[in-house]
Amino acid sequence: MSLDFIIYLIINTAFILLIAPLFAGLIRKVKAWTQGRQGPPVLQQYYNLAKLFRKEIIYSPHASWIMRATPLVNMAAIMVAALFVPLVFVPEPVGGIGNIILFLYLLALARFFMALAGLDAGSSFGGMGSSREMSIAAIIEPTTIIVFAALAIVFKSFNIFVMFASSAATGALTTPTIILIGISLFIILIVETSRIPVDNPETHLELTMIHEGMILEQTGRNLALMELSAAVKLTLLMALMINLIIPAGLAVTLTAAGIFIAAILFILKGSLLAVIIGLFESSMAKKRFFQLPSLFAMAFFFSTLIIIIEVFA
Amino acid sequence: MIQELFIAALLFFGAGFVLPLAVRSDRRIVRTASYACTILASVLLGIPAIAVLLGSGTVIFPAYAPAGLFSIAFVIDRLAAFFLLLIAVVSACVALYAIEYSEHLDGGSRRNLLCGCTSLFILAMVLVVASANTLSFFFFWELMAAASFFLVMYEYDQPATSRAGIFYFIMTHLSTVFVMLGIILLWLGSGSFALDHLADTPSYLATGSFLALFTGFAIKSGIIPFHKWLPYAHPASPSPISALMSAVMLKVAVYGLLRFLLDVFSPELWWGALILVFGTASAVLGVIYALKEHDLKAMLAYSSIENIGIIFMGIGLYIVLGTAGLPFLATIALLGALFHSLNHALFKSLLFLTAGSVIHATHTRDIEHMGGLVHRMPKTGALFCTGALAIAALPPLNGFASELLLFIAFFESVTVVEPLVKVFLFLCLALFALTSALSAACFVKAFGSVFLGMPRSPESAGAHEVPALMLAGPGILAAACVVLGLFAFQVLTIAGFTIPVMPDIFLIGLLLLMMLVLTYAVAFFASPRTSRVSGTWGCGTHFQEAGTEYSGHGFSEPLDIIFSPLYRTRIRNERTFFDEHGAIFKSGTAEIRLLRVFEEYLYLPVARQFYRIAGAVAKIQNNCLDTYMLYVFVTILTLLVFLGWSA
Amino acid sequence: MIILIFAILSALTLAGILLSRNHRQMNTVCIAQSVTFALMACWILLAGQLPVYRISIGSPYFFIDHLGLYEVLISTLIFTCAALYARGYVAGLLDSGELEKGSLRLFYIAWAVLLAVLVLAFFSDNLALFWIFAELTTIISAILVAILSARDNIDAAIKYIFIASTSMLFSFVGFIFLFETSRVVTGTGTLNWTELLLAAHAFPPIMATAAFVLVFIGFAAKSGIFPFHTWLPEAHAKAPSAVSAILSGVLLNVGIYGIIRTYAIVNQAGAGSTASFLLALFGVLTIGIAAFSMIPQKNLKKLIAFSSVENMGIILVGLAVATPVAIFWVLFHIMAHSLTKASLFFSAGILHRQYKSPLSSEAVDDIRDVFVYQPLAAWGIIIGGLAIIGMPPFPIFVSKVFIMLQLGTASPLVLGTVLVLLFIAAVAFGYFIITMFRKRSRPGRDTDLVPYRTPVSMKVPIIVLLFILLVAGIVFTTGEVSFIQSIITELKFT
Amino acid sequence: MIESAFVAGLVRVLFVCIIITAVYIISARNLLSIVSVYAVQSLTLVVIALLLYLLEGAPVLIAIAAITFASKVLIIPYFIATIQEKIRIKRDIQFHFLSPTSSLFVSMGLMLLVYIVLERVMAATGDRDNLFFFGAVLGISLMLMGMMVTFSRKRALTKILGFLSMENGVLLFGLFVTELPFIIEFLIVIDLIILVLLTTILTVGLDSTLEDYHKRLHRFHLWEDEVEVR
Repeated sequence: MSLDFIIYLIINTAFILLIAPLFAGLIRKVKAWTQGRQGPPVLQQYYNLAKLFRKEIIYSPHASWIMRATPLVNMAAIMVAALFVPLVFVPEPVGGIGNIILFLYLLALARFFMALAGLDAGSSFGGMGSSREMSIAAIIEPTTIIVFAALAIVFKSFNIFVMFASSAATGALTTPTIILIGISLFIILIVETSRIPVDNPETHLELTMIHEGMILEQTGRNLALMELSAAVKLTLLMALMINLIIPAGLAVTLTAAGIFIAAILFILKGSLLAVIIGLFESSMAKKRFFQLPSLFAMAFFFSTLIIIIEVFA
Repeated sequence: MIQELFIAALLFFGAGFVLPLAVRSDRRIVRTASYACTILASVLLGIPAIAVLLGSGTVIFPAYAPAGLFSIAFVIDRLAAFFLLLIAVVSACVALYAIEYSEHLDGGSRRNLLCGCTSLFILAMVLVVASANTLSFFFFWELMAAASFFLVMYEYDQPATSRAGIFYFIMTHLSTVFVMLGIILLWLGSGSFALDHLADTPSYLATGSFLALFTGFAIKSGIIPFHKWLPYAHPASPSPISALMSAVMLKVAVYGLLRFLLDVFSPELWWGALILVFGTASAVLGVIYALKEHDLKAMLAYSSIENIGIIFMGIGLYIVLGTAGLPFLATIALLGALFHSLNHALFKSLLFLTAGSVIHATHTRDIEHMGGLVHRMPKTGALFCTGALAIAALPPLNGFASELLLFIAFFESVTVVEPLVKVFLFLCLALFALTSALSAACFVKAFGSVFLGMPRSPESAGAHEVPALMLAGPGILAAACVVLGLFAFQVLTIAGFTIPVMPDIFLIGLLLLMMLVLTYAVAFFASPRTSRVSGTWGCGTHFQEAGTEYSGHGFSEPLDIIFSPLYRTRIRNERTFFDEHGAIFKSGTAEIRLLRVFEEYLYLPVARQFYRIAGAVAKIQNNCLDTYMLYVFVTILTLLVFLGWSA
Repeated sequence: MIILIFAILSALTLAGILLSRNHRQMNTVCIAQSVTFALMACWILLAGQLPVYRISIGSPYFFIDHLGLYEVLISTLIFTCAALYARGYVAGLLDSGELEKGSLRLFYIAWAVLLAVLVLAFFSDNLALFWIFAELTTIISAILVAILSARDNIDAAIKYIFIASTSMLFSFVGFIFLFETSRVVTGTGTLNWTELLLAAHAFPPIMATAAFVLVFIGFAAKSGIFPFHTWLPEAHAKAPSAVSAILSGVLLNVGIYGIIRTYAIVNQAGAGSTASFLLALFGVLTIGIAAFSMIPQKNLKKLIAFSSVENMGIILVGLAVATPVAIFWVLFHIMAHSLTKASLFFSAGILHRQYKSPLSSEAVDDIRDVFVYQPLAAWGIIIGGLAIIGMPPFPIFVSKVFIMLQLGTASPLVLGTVLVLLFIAAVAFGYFIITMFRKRSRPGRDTDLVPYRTPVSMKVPIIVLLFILLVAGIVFTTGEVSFIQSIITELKFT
Repeated sequence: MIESAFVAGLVRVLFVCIIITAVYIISARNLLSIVSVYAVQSLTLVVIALLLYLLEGAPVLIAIAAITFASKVLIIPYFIATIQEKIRIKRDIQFHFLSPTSSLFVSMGLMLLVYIVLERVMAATGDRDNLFFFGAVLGISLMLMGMMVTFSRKRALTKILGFLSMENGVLLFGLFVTELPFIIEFLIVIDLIILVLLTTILTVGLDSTLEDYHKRLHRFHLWEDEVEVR
């Protein structure tokens, strides 16, 4: 493990933790604007987290060690997954870090525990959230894997580091397939981060909620960890999209200037994407749960199309 | 040395079989001694297996060839050693568990028979795997079938068991027929029983033999559509037996297929595609059916179908890639299949054993009547959770490691193989991913419904943790799951397979641990360490009951609806009326249940056809002498005509 | 000489039975007879230089070769077991009044004569003599079936006699054909197996075929081949179980023995292919009919009887292949089937005593709590059942596998059919046992059963036979193998 | 010395007689007359044997004629007639599968069939013996006709007569193969007598009326429910 890589670990983790709440706040702000509200400040997420961290934790009498462990495991898994997606600097991959399958399954690990925690307290909302989360995760999985397989075909590798490196080397938007991949990735992003039209991250009491239902019983710093991890996950998937499609500025060598520029550019690109997500969410109505499979089918169709184009072209 | 150890192991298995049958008294000590023999034998078996696996060379045993008629011969090469190791590990743990478990069963001295047959069953499986020719393979294959049949029939007087027994008997015998046909065709092709490579055999014989053997092994390993015996037999048998059957016996069938594919046949592309298709179908349908199941052991049985499907996918992929000229990737696929066999054996036996503990504690198999057990059986809960994590293929446990190998093989292969095959492989890959994600959902449901929340029945509320011996066996298995997961890369390297694209899961594990510690540290220092307990938020209700919890059914409802074309329900109404016109309703019953597609459209119609023919045939025997004499007369006339015609 | 000794022994036995005053004495005499016969057979086996021809035997009509001795060994073993079994079983019949006291002497006389006649049949060198003895076995065993004097038993016995005897008449015509053919070929007609076999290569194939077809009719009826099998399930099911064991384990072999002998001759005459075709056809039909008949069976003894029919089919199919290996395993299968079937009938007899199932043909067995009342019999049925459907380590497994293997060389299509049919038969057997043995009595609704105290003499034969089977399935001595191989050499199947 | 051609002609006439008796056995309804006809048939065989002796001079034929006469003309018909009186059955009017007229046609067909088959079989051998062939055709036809009795008649006694008629067929065939050792013939007859005796006794159980039957059966517990002692 080279020094570069250790520096990468630190930079990447720190950076993503720092900026993650920003994007989440930004999306909210955009949504508020489009709805004609002023909305909370962009930095409101940071305040929330800080406040939650200071609050005491309340556990249900039925809750077990699952409830206590989940925030930690969830956070740890997401943070390890974060190591797989370089935000600003792409080093040489070490020991299989960057493996796309491992990345997916780390997210799955987090989800598994989150779903268990949803069931732990015996609340019907939590159970509903878990149930729906696992269902959606399951049926989006073929699409995800096909998209990643398409990426593997395009980039001749299934290591995210290598993909980023080659996309950074070639610039941007090299092939039309990348656009299609972008669409699919966007759908995956929406689904994985529980956004409209799949889920509504703003509500707590609608019967439609999924992700928020699962973490309904979480309180205090546990809730903070869950919120933070959700934000990190959002940022991760955004980064995946950004660095594949518009990799401009992505540093491939370790220089302070390069990283600084890359960071600034990333924040800009990320903000743009956040705005797009916000607008997209605002323009959509939440879909009924059982209409979702058709949405996923569309995504699956797109990704299969990519494969067919790639294979037969 | 290796030979002696192996033979000693066999002798101890034999002792474990004979002892409880010879000493028929219903005493604990007899059974414990028998299980001790089994454990000792397993340990003794494990040593030669590891030695051969690490490359001490193939061990050949002197054959038993009575009067030169045929020969029963054994040989342990690396493939056999691998499966022997699998059998040894699982058997030892299961026997350890069963020492205590069998004491809590009903049945008096029948329990002696149970432990005796368990030994015999393991012995038969060991010998199947060690067989050096097809004849001894078949011999012990049958012995295995017979022993396992007795084990399934342990609670013979229960209606469910007898149905399971009939299903199991029929399917297992059908498998025998096919295996026998395959072996005979092979013999016709090569003229010998040796497991040697077939050379200059007419291809129709080789193909026929392969198809027969494949069908035979598919039936035995529960590949859809031959799977139906699994969800009947597993719940009906005692848990250690379910564990052995699911974890080991299915693998013996996998071993059979692999042995013939690797050593005897030269597979063609379409063979691989066939295996891949059946494997994929089993994997997807298996897990979908598992989701719907609320009998804990039946759910595990369906999950076995799924995992066997994954293993078959690996084998199919191996052949497809091998025939496409990609030996290295083929090896990865094969390794994935083998590794998954081992892993599935470990975590599935772990799950069956812990499920057995749970069922023992709650006296029900219905997960809707469980709940909240994590407080009452915390250790069992933790073990089950480990198993669930492993089977849901989550890093850093072993289930993930083997599925990762398969994913790698799939991903790598698509960059090189020809277009049509590639699209086919992609579809399989997508379904594979679906399977894996669904199985995670399935085990969230299982663990959640059984262990989390509030108890949904008085039995569940009064459950107690099981004795230490019933934790030891699963404990070892759970440890093995973790170790094999973390050190998958290293284990493969030691075994002589270096796969550069394979991530080092140990490193990931370390990172995870590091992040965990980091998060914990931050949380510990940055926030107040106080917590309090308060009721679950119930949206304003005054009290909270188990009835308001999300049930297992509820949990799988969304997926039920999404996959509703696969779960057909059958509604049956029976109404009676006071009047003739059906206007005044008198009484009636209605029933809605899941359509058992394969049972109702495949198994039962076939059975009914046979029964119909049998009914027609039975008319021959009409108990009337005149008719009988007429048969004789007509036959004689026919024979005379035949004679005149042939002259 | 040897035949004379057998005859004298039989006469002594008869005298013993006539002098005996009670059941135990008669039974002891019969056991003694079977044991002496068995010892005699062993002595011939060990001491005599086989085949023994007329000179040393003392009559031109008798000889002893390997095949005959083989059958006699099997028969005497089963007779010994059955006689021992009858000690307890017949006592039970007497107690319950199913067997009249007055018929008892007749029963044992018939029993003793049957053994004597069987031995004579297997040792006769003359076709016609063999035919006569075979007919006599029919008649005597019919007496044993009818001895219970219930209308159904008489009915079964009459069916048995009619079907077997009328068909056997055709066999006799077939023998006359052989005789005539040999007269034409060699100048002097002969009915001796040995001479016919020597001269057979010169027989016109069509005459040999004609003779074979006619002979086959009779012996097929004797051994329960479809469509002559109809008497078999009824007679076997209704006979006292000790007799059923003999019917199934010994008497069916008489028919097969005749078929094998004739087939050997026909094979020499160069008409083997037509005969093979017939054998295969009837074999497959027999297996099929038996297998399907087993599915709806509700009566244990009838089921076992149908299983006998099925095994006769397997033997025919194996014979049809006619390679030395196939013949070897057919001969082995004959032994394996006899022993297994005898043990099954013994166990079924215990259950019959326990549950008093009516003997009528539509009877449904009312077996309940079997493991509580009769564990040994239940396990006897289960293990015997496993043995009969060909599970290792029992001998039928090996013979079945090798017969199927040889069948594969002849015709893979027939092989596939036979495998499917065997599967059905095995499933029917398993289905029956599972559904019957799982029943428990419901307190209050079922009448309480009186446990039948099974005498030791009924248990020992089952255990002994199962033990022999277990050994026979695993241990194959060179002596045994060379013995069977010399049968094949003598029959000139090369 | 009688001329051999005349004897052969006579034998042929007797063959026709045998066929006629066989046909009568198939179609007659009166049991007693069937028994008598059977005796006549056997007697015809005896005569044929004697004629053949005149033709061929084999002493074994006389012996055969003697035992046939004793057993089949005297003992067996007498025995059956006695039994039949005991069980008080005089007529057998029920037919199975075949009516009397159709059975006549079937018998004709059978003879034709047997003739054609044997003709073909023996034609292949080339050196067929005329008399042997003739005996075979007649014998087998007689057997088949006897067999028709066994399945088309309801009473077991009639069936026994059918069986005996079959046996006569075998004997008829055997007469032409004079080399058969006499001891064999003798044993066959003994065998036959035992068979007939046994079957007849057993038949009593079946053919007797219900009352007789109950007398025999009420001793057995097996049938207790149905058989109350009257």
